Amino acid sequence: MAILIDERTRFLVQGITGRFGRHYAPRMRRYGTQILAGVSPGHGGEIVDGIPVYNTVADARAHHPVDAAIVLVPGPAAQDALLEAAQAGLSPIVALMDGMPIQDMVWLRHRLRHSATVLIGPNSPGLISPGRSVAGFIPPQSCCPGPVGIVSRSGTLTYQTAHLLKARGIGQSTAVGIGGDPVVGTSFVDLLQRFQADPETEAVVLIGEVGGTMEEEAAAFIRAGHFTKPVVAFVAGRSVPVGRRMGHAGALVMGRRGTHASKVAALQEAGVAVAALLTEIPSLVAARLRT
Amino acid sequence: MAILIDERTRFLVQGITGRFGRHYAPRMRRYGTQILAGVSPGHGGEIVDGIPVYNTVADARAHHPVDAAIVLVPGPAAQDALLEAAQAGLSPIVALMDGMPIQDMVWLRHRLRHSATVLIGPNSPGLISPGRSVAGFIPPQSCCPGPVGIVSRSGTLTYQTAHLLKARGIGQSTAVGIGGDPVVGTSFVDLLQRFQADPETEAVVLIGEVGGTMEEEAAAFIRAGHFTKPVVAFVAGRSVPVGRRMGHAGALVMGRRGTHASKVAALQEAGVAVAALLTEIPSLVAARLRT
Amino acid sequence: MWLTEHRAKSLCRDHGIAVPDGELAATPAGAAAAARRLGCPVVVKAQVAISGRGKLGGVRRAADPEAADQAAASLLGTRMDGQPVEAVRVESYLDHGDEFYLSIGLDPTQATPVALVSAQGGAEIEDRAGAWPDLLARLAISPVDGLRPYHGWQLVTQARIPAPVRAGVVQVLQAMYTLYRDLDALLVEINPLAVRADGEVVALDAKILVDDNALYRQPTLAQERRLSSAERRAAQVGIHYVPLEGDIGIVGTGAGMAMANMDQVTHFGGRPANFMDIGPGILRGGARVALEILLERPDLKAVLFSGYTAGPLERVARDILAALAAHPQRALPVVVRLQGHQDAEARALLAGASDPRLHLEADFDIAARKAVQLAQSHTVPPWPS
Amino acid sequence: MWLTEHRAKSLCRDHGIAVPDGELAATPAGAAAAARRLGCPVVVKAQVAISGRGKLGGVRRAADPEAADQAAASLLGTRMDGQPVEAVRVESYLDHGDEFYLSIGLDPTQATPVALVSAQGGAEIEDRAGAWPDLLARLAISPVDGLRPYHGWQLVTQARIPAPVRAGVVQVLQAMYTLYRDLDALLVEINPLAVRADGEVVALDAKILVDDNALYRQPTLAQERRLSSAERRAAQVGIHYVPLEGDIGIVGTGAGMAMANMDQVTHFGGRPANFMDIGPGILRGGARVALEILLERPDLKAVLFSGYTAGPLERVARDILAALAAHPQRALPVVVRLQGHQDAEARALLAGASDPRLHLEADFDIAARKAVQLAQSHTVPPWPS
Repeated sequence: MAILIDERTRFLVQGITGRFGRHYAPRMRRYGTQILAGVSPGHGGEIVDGIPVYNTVADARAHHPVDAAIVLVPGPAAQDALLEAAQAGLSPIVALMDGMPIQDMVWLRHRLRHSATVLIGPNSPGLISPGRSVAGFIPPQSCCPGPVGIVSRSGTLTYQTAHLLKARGIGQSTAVGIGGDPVVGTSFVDLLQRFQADPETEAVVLIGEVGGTMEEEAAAFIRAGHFTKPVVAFVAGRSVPVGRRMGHAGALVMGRRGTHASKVAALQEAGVAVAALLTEIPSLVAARLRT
Repeated sequence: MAILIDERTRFLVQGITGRFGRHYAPRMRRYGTQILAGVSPGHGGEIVDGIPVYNTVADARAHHPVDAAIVLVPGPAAQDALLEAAQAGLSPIVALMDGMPIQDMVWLRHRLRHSATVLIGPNSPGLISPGRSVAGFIPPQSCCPGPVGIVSRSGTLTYQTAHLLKARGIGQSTAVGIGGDPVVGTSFVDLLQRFQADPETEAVVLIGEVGGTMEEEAAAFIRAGHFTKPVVAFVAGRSVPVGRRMGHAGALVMGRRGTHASKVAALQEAGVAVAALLTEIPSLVAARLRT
Repeated sequence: MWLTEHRAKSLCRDHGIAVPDGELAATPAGAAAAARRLGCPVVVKAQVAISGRGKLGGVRRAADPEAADQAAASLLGTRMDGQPVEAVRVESYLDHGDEFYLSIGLDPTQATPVALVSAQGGAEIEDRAGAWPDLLARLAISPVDGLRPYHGWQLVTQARIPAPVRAGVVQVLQAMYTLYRDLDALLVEINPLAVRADGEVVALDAKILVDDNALYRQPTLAQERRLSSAERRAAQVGIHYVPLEGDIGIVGTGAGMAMANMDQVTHFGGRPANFMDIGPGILRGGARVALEILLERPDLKAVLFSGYTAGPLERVARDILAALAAHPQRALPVVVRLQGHQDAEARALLAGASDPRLHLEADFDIAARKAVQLAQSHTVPPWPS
Repeated sequence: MWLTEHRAKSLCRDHGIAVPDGELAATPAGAAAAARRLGCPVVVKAQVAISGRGKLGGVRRAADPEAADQAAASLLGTRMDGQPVEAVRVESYLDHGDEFYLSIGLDPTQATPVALVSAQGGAEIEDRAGAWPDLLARLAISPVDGLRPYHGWQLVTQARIPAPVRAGVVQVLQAMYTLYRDLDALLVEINPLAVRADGEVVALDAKILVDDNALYRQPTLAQERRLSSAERRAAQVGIHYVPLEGDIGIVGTGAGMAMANMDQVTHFGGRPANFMDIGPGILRGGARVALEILLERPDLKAVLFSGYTAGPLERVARDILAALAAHPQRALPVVVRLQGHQDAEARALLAGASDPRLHLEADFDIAARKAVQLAQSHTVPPWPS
């Protein structure tokens, strides 16, 4: 089954005439991703790699039965593009670019909080359901179909992990890079819920990072019994000096959460196997898969 | 039954320490309206006519089981006060003061569009369920209990009409002044729906004004069969020179609606008896009441 | 509050919308000097907030400064549709091709801002849009989201604005929405937005209506507001006065009551001289100021002061007596009907004053009819000028 | 980007929050002159964006201009917590009573701004709030609604701010939210907000953190940003460089990969000299600038360039060769591991260059271990200064 996207998902690409759009759109299509249309204001009528370009999402939707969006517009224009896609009812919306102002994203999350839209990112490498569809920067050759779901806050580590698993002969159901920004549209917990419901997924690899509390929330979710499949985790940034802390608000808001140690401890208390090095992940996964 | 408010409705009054609050709060209480608390930021701890005053709605609610709000703060502070009441879950919220910037109200209507809050006004005289409860400026002695609902865009004409009916021996179930501003929280149609469902109401008097399209919408609602009780209407402003029209947007947005003639014609086509003078209303109503 | 075209255009330019260069002139010589500075041909435009100004002759083309002088002379000091022409805008005449219609306004039915765009602008937009509704692209704007660039692109695509100028029109729409929001406007209209040979889009006319309720947070605009001294006195005590051309003065408690009074006076054959809403009578001195403004109008033959309120009618009655006492020479009949809170006390106070100008009535209709009768039988005495 | 206290306070004052009078001084003499102008006693405060500045001696009281001169002399030119002290703020010392804590910050867990208020402010707020959570009033703010006056009143009521100063604190909270929103801030913190004898509330310290992603729309602040030339070069090509104190340079494709590289180097006994994220390798010249910045650092003993990307690795390889070619004298070993799109072509290009400094590896772990080994066996040759 995979989660979120498969070979039937029909995408449009916002920002298709930019450098990233022109580089990635053809590569995704070649893998099999259904990209029916592109959107770039002022470029309506152009063609990119055989894909027709429109000025607005509304115009593209009037001509093509698209379900989902891949968003490759730069950070300053990201809120507009994501709102446009959400208002057109597209889902999932995969926001790949970095540089989106954090308040723009906070506003957008609030704005869409009662909406059914699934927003991945921003600053995400995208996601892949191997053998079916890729939306974003993940190199498809790093992956192969199989029973392991990947959720990751890091872009490159998403496919580095897939690559390590593939080298060990372990394929993936879906690999999702949720995005490296402090506020993103979809959390680890959101994706664990989907992987729990996906019969094809037998285990999940979770790649966290220092900062924020998303790993602690995932640990609490697992500990509460809402996710029952094996989880292997890695938390990047053990050697990263704690960001220069100034002011008291951070500590008052976050309490003792957010550090490498707090995340590893919370995950371990939830029964998650935490790898010290990324390269340890495949054997930890292999030991936990049904054979 | 009456609609919206009755003897069990428990109010707080926002702006109770202002001139309007001090004048009207005691009068409403004397009529029997349950006013449990007042709110005026910076006046927490004071007492107005035996009513304890708090700094915030949240604080008042923490001490008293209030359901509904009467809002007597001036226009510039109205959006804050109405949002505060709505976020506290109060309903109905009766906004009495004029001078609220129209964009503030447009924003608020949009903000509350998925909320169950009933917002009457702004620039409303309030409403009365005679013999039970009054919220606002309507002089209770103008009314008496009975089978006729009143909905009015004009404040004074609400009670002038009630007074004329009372002189004829016809009482009211509930009389509601929806407010004289171009954008208000509750429309004629909203109230017709409530009067339709109210077994005590046998007929409705609708007092319109030139401008806007609310009378035309009410006419369409009645014509479509959604309101089946007798309606008598009066549209004020026949002699008012059409406001200086400038620009084309008004005509492009409104089409041919909004004039005295268009409103009277629409209502008459819906089977509504339209009075040429306010004083004709009682006999038109009397002729249509079940005897 | 309507802004003048000149003010609206300077705001447009501040927000990045191109407008023709132009200057305000209050004298023919000033218009000629402006034409010299701007370079001819110029257009001389009466600065009055009326509709159909062009058809009424309020816009004149001038080939040289002398023609500008003459055009200004023929406009300044006249009245157009009742409005005095106190200034003209002299602006460069621009050659252009297509004319578009753009507006951001309030749709009271949907309680939302609405953007309208047509590729066929100009004075006949209403008729054309009536005949061919497809010419008009229309989009409701969420006040929370605002008008985004993609909304602009939707509008220009739907309105079939020619592709080469779409990006420019989208920018104008965004600037218009910013004006609409930041000025607390009820309407921002550009008609026409003209396309020049180089593809630049220029606003040849601009109309902006600002919400009076929001003027407290638009101090610059509020200062520029032009009110008569009577309107200003009324506004200062929080009452609403609009002078009209009849001879029966009207005071009502609330806008609806004021309108109903006007309707009744008209119904019985009289002509209302104004709209006056004093609210529920809570405002100290409001009733007094209202009546004094009417007593000071030499053209009135009667006043109908008719209201119903839960406000303090005793104070209203005292206000009425104070106004009459302040104008002992003014032999103007004043019909008073007061109902509501303290109406017995108020009537007693008024009756006790024994002022022959006062006519107390209890019935809504009879009071109006009485005012009409008094006006018809009344000869206006000479008014000390 | 952290604003200096001086900048933060001038923004506070612009938004109506009272702050002590103060001046920036870059020399002891300047500090003394400022003290003379302000009137003594004054406080001399090191302008460094660190926590616990007071405990580290960065805040000195001076009874007269000479003491201010000495305090500035003892601070300027030193480093506090790694940060150079380049300026001091000299400000009037204010007698005061209560000290409150106020902040508007981002709660990343709830993805919402959050306001915090405590009647017990000061440097120990964290410990106190840990021990007595009731001391801290907390309210999530909707970014659509903003922080309204009633939110402020809820906070001051819950935090038991004394009644006489509540209205003043509510005003400060609203100004702080305006700053937070309009500056694209991630944190606006005032600690302490002090109460003077007359009831006025004054911000004695202010910290503001601005979102780097939003600096494009904060041009004034962006201009004031202080970056080293290397950080500036990196930012210009859109890559992210943070220098650290180790000796192994790190380049990663993406922030997570850069962090994982640092973790591995640490794991195998090395010390990362930096964080460097070049993204997926799409940005022209990004890899070249990244490597050149590291080649130009005289303190490095090895570089680990390790990445995985669907970007064009051929171009990345050419960038690596160009960087090495531009620094032919720099005998720094560079371990390269590249996986992903075009990795075979990239490896062939690099191998073909036969640069003895280049060490190609295919395995993630082995590459990191190799970099550590090379750094340990490496003697840094003299660097032409």
